[in-house]
Amino acid sequence: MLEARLQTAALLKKILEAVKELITDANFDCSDNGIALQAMDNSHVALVAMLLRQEGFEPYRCDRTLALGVNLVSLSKVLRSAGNEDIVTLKADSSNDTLSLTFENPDNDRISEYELKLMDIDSEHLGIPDTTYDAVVSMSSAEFARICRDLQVLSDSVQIDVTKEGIKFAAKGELGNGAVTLKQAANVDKEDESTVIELNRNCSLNFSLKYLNNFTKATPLSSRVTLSMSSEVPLLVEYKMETGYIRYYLAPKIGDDV
Amino acid sequence: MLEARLQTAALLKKILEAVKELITDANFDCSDNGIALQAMDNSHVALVAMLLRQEGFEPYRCDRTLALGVNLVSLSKVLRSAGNEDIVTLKADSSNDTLSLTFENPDNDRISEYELKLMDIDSEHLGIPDTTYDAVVSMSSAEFARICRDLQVLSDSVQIDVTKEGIKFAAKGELGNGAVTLKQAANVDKEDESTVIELNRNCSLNFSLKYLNNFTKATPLSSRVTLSMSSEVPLLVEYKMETGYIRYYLAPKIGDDV
Amino acid sequence: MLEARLQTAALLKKILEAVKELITDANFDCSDNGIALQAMDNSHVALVAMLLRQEGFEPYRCDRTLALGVNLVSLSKVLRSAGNEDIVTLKADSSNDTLSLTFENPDNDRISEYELKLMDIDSEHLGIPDTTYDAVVSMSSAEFARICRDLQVLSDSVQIDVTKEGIKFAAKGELGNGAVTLKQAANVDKEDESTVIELNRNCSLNFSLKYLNNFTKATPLSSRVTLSMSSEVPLLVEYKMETGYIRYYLAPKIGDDV
Amino acid sequence: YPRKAVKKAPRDEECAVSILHRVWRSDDDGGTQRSEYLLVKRPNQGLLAGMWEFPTVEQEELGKEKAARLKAKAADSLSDYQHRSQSSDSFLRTRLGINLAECCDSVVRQDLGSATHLFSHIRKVYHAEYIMATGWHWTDAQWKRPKNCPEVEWVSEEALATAAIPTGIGKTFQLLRKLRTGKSGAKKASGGASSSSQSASARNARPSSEPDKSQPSISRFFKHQSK
Amino acid sequence: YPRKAVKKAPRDEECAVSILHRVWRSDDDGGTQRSEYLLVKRPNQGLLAGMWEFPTVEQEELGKEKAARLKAKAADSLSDYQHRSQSSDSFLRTRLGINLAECCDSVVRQDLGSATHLFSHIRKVYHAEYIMATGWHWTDAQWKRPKNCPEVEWVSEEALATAAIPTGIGKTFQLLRKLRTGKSGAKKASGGASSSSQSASARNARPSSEPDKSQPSISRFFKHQSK
Amino acid sequence: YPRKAVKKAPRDEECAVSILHRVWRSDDDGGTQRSEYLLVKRPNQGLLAGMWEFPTVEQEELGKEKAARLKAKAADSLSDYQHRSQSSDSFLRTRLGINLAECCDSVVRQDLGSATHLFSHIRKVYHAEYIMATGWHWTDAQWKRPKNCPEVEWVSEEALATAAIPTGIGKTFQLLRKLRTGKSGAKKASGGASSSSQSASARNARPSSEPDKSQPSISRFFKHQSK
Repeated sequence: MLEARLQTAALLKKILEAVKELITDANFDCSDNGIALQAMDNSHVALVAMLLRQEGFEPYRCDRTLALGVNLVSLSKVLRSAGNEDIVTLKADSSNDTLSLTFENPDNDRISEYELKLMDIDSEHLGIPDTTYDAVVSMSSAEFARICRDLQVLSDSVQIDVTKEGIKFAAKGELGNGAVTLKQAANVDKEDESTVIELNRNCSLNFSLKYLNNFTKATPLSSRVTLSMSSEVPLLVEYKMETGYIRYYLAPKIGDDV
Repeated sequence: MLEARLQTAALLKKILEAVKELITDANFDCSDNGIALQAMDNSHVALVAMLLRQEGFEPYRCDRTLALGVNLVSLSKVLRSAGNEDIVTLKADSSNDTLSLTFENPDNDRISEYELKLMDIDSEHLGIPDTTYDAVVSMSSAEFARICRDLQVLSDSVQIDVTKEGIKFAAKGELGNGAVTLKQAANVDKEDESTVIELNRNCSLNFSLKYLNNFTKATPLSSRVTLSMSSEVPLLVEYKMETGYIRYYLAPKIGDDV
Repeated sequence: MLEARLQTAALLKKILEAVKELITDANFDCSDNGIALQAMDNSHVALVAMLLRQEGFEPYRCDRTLALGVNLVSLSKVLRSAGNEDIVTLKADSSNDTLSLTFENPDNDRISEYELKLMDIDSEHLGIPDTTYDAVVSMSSAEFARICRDLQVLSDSVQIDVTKEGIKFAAKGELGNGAVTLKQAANVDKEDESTVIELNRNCSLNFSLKYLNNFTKATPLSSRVTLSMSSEVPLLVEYKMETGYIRYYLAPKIGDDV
Repeated sequence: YPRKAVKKAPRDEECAVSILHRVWRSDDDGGTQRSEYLLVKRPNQGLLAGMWEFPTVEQEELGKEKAARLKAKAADSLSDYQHRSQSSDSFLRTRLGINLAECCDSVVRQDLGSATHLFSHIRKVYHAEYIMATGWHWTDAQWKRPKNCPEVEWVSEEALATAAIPTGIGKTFQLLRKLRTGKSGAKKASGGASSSSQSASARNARPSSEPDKSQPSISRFFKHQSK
Repeated sequence: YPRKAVKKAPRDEECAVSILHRVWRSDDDGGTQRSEYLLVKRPNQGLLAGMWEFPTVEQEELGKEKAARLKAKAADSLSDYQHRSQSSDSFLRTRLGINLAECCDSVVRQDLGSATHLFSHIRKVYHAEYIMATGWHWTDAQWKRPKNCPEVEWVSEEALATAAIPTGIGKTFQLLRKLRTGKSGAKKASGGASSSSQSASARNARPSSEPDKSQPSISRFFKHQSK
Repeated sequence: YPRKAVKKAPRDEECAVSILHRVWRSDDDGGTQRSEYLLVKRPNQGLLAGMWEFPTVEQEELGKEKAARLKAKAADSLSDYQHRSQSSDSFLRTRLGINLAECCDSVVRQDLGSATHLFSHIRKVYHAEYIMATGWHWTDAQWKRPKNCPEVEWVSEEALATAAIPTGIGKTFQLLRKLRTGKSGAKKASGGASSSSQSASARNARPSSEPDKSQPSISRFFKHQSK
């Protein structure tokens, strides 16, 4: 049996926005650690891994592990009716096939209760090995979203080059070429906007802009994003939350038509 | 002959927004009391009754009753060109087949004059009997709009239950179930948001959410809405304005598929 | 070889918005005077002439005249990725078939570089004779935009009448008629909003609202617009910028169906 | 508003409309293809007197036929579309003298869904069927019209636009247009007798003007009032 | 800008384009259905020399024919589409030797509306007609071409995509594509001689590229300038 | 997450699906037009055992045929659609005993593009072809089925909706529906053997579900894990 109470619905709403375009159905795996989700997108190209640690809830109770199969579009529709400041309580039971959501407004004179039907989802976990990446770039998540959006005008794919001077995003297409370079900067005043690079080796890799743009739906969850890269290994795009994270994995593109 | 001068165009614009999706053509019935409109929607399911009392105009002159047949979409288009702060003057004449609208800006250096063609509309008045309702609920109009919008995700119809504790809106559908409960509350600080219930008898009735959502187009006209219910009698949804009202009537749904 | 540096990308973005719906491809004619553009719209009905004088750039260098054939939709897409406050540098070379655009943010830690492919455009210049107009009306550009938008609801064309009292825009259509009159006004407090008329002779001319509405895409470039009219001569609609202008020319409509 | 004497609430009525479209190659005109629609004139009295319409089986007739058929062979499995289609057949044959099996080379029939029109006291549902008869070869002489046959006329699509056709009937032709331009999701050709409006795709395709039976009209509660 | 010597304002020109589409069952290929379009080669001199196009009746010819016809039988009731359609018939017969009444089993003709293309000094309006000839049975031998017949070729739809067809003519084929995919509101099949572009539906369907006669071009006022 | 034993990454598989649609005029039913689709029953073992599907040539078979044909006449110019179309022909003839040149009056074939379905370890691409056989005249007796012929059945479009058809195959029928309702930009009828999926229009029309070969699946990098 699961019972988990979250102080603000806004967090849950943002998480759903961050995953629902990539994934339509997924299991929320509940254990005494917290609530986790891992799923590939429908075309098996990208992987999303989300974790909300139990510390983020108050109270949190989960006496045995539960896999709650949820249609994310439906959940997102239901969450749209929660106020950002509402307190959310999630309840589920292995004997039952629904997820119960209760939203209480701060004044406590409005209670919404939803029962969402669950599904049996036969999903497979992928094992994600620990990797030491050649380059780890921490940057403004809004800046990353903007670059991915801007370059999509030119091409379906972007080449990311990391050196110790900075990170460069380049795209080539029929209109012409474009490149955005962020300098490794100690913009002391605006910590949220600075670009910080940890580098073992220079990197130059190609990625699908369509997927990267999808990942940036997580931008509202964190002002910072981390890109971790090595050649021939999937890119890790991570948005950290106070008590958890959303991680996206995407393999580099291969071949001539990059 | 009608001549009616309204201090702000905003009021007229909001009224049009409140009715033009339900009704395409209607008679504005002008008399020495003021300007009234009564019409069923195209499918004869809902009834709208609007009144603007002559006290709301300065000056107001109407020496004999006039029925001005107006295409509401056209009128709404013309009103879109009035500034919210403009002074509006309506003029019509039984000898003429146009409605004249003049918009003057507060600085008085911009005058717009429109002549809108009128139509012959052969509408029938329905007699609305005085009813003592089992339950009359006064609540925030924004809250009512939000609930109707949220529950539409789940179903086409909503069950409204009123007890002395509060009012509950419930919907059942393929995704699952949902219910929003507002407690009868003396939220003294925020009078606009409190829910006040006058109850003769508990009520439990089903209504079409599509129509209720249409009624909530009147939300900008008033911060409060009143729902008046008795079983087997049409629901009255009323938005009061300073010198008039908009009332919507909708019969409860019947039968199994509620 | 051209090298031109502009302090804010916003100006260039606004210029593109002002012309890209009328014209899809055009030559930017670069000389030591600055950068000019002249083109008819695709249906040869309207003419656009734009000038950015060299004083607007710092530095500006253009040692020989260059005609840069640009697809304006592509350029506009690329400009969308510049921040409004970014410094823009344009570079081109007669030996090369690309236009280079560099955007630097004010903090100087983000550089975007685009290479836009150029085209050969075989455009013809029209000679625009100097004309002494019967009426020259200077008015708020936002007001002009609003009037054109409002009247389009009624008709495809507008009749503009200028007398020394004021300027009147009138339209007739199936819904009815409409007219907006602006009084020649010494609204001393709000200079930007006043209407100033220089009149040699009263004017009454008909124009296509579709084109006028297109011209008002230039509204963000200037708070004022000037309409210059004589009978049987194209209307001149001019938006002045600090170091240049955008001028639109449109012939009056003729015949019965005005 | 004072309450006034009782008027009846609008009643529902259904009918079956056949848009019969003949296509053939004329001999006297260089052999180009010709295309016409059949119109029938309404009686000179009653509702919509003297107007032209597509062949229409009214509710009363539809009901009788159904009852007869049900009695004859317990055909409760007949879908509504099938039933209407057979009633239209019988109307064309007995009232107008048109035998679809003889007059042309081939026939394609298609359920067009329904259109609703509100008269002051009737909510009328027009169920429309499109009948395309290609290779029409009957001459006017071959067409034996029965005694009580109403006035009929074959008209071009252009002429339809200007004919005095009641609004409700006109809407059924809009259904055909929609189908042709592919703008609506209306279901596509479903061959002859095997078609059934019960299939999943048909359900989605039903025009949204289909009335919701669980929602009563407000005019059942409030009474019409003389002004 | 100094003013320079006068050039003429763009003049309007109209022409009638026939997209002739033959469909038949080939004997030598397992009897599968074949489908081809007729292209005609332009003369080797003049505008667009040597390019391929659909059979086109130019304005001059159109005008002559109309005048002749008007004289012959006061046919002022002939609609523009009918007129163009007959001119195209006559062009196919006398210039190319194609008699639509003989070469195939059936013909469907359809007004496709018009497309406009701007040349530097001509604003040319292409009125297009789609002529589908099914059951084409003429062999190459049966097709007697007149002496002055231009080069002609039947090509598949795929080949059309790569043929050297002038832009303006290409736009007429786009009209056909639009009609087929149902994306435009262009009017649907209106049989042969009875069709008229004056009907209400046709008026709405007219492509918006139709020039507005009351709006003069700016180039009538400002003069072209040598650079 | 600890890493576990290796599973294979999803493999790609292609197949050719033929939607064979026969249309004819029945003698025993007043001559109304009938319309049916051919379904074939899968073997009683293996993936999707016992389900019904449209006639399908699996990848293995497609590959063999192509190799044979390439060897025979260096036909490297055969486009993919042509190749699949011929394989389907051969499948219908040798496996089901259906000779399209004999069974009906005329055949129209059309490339419908492709649909993709993801099984747990296979990404399967269904290339679909629509084969409309009009004037079908074979009786059941005339249809000589070969010895190893699977169970077959002709069903109406309505029956298709309720048949136990695997999702992937069902998607190919959706392609046909889309084409008919004109909602997609899918390419239109391109006659028989001359059609080629290499034309410009065809390229745009290819459904976006076409997999991007340069983008590897994430499951090639991370290993499946037993839970």
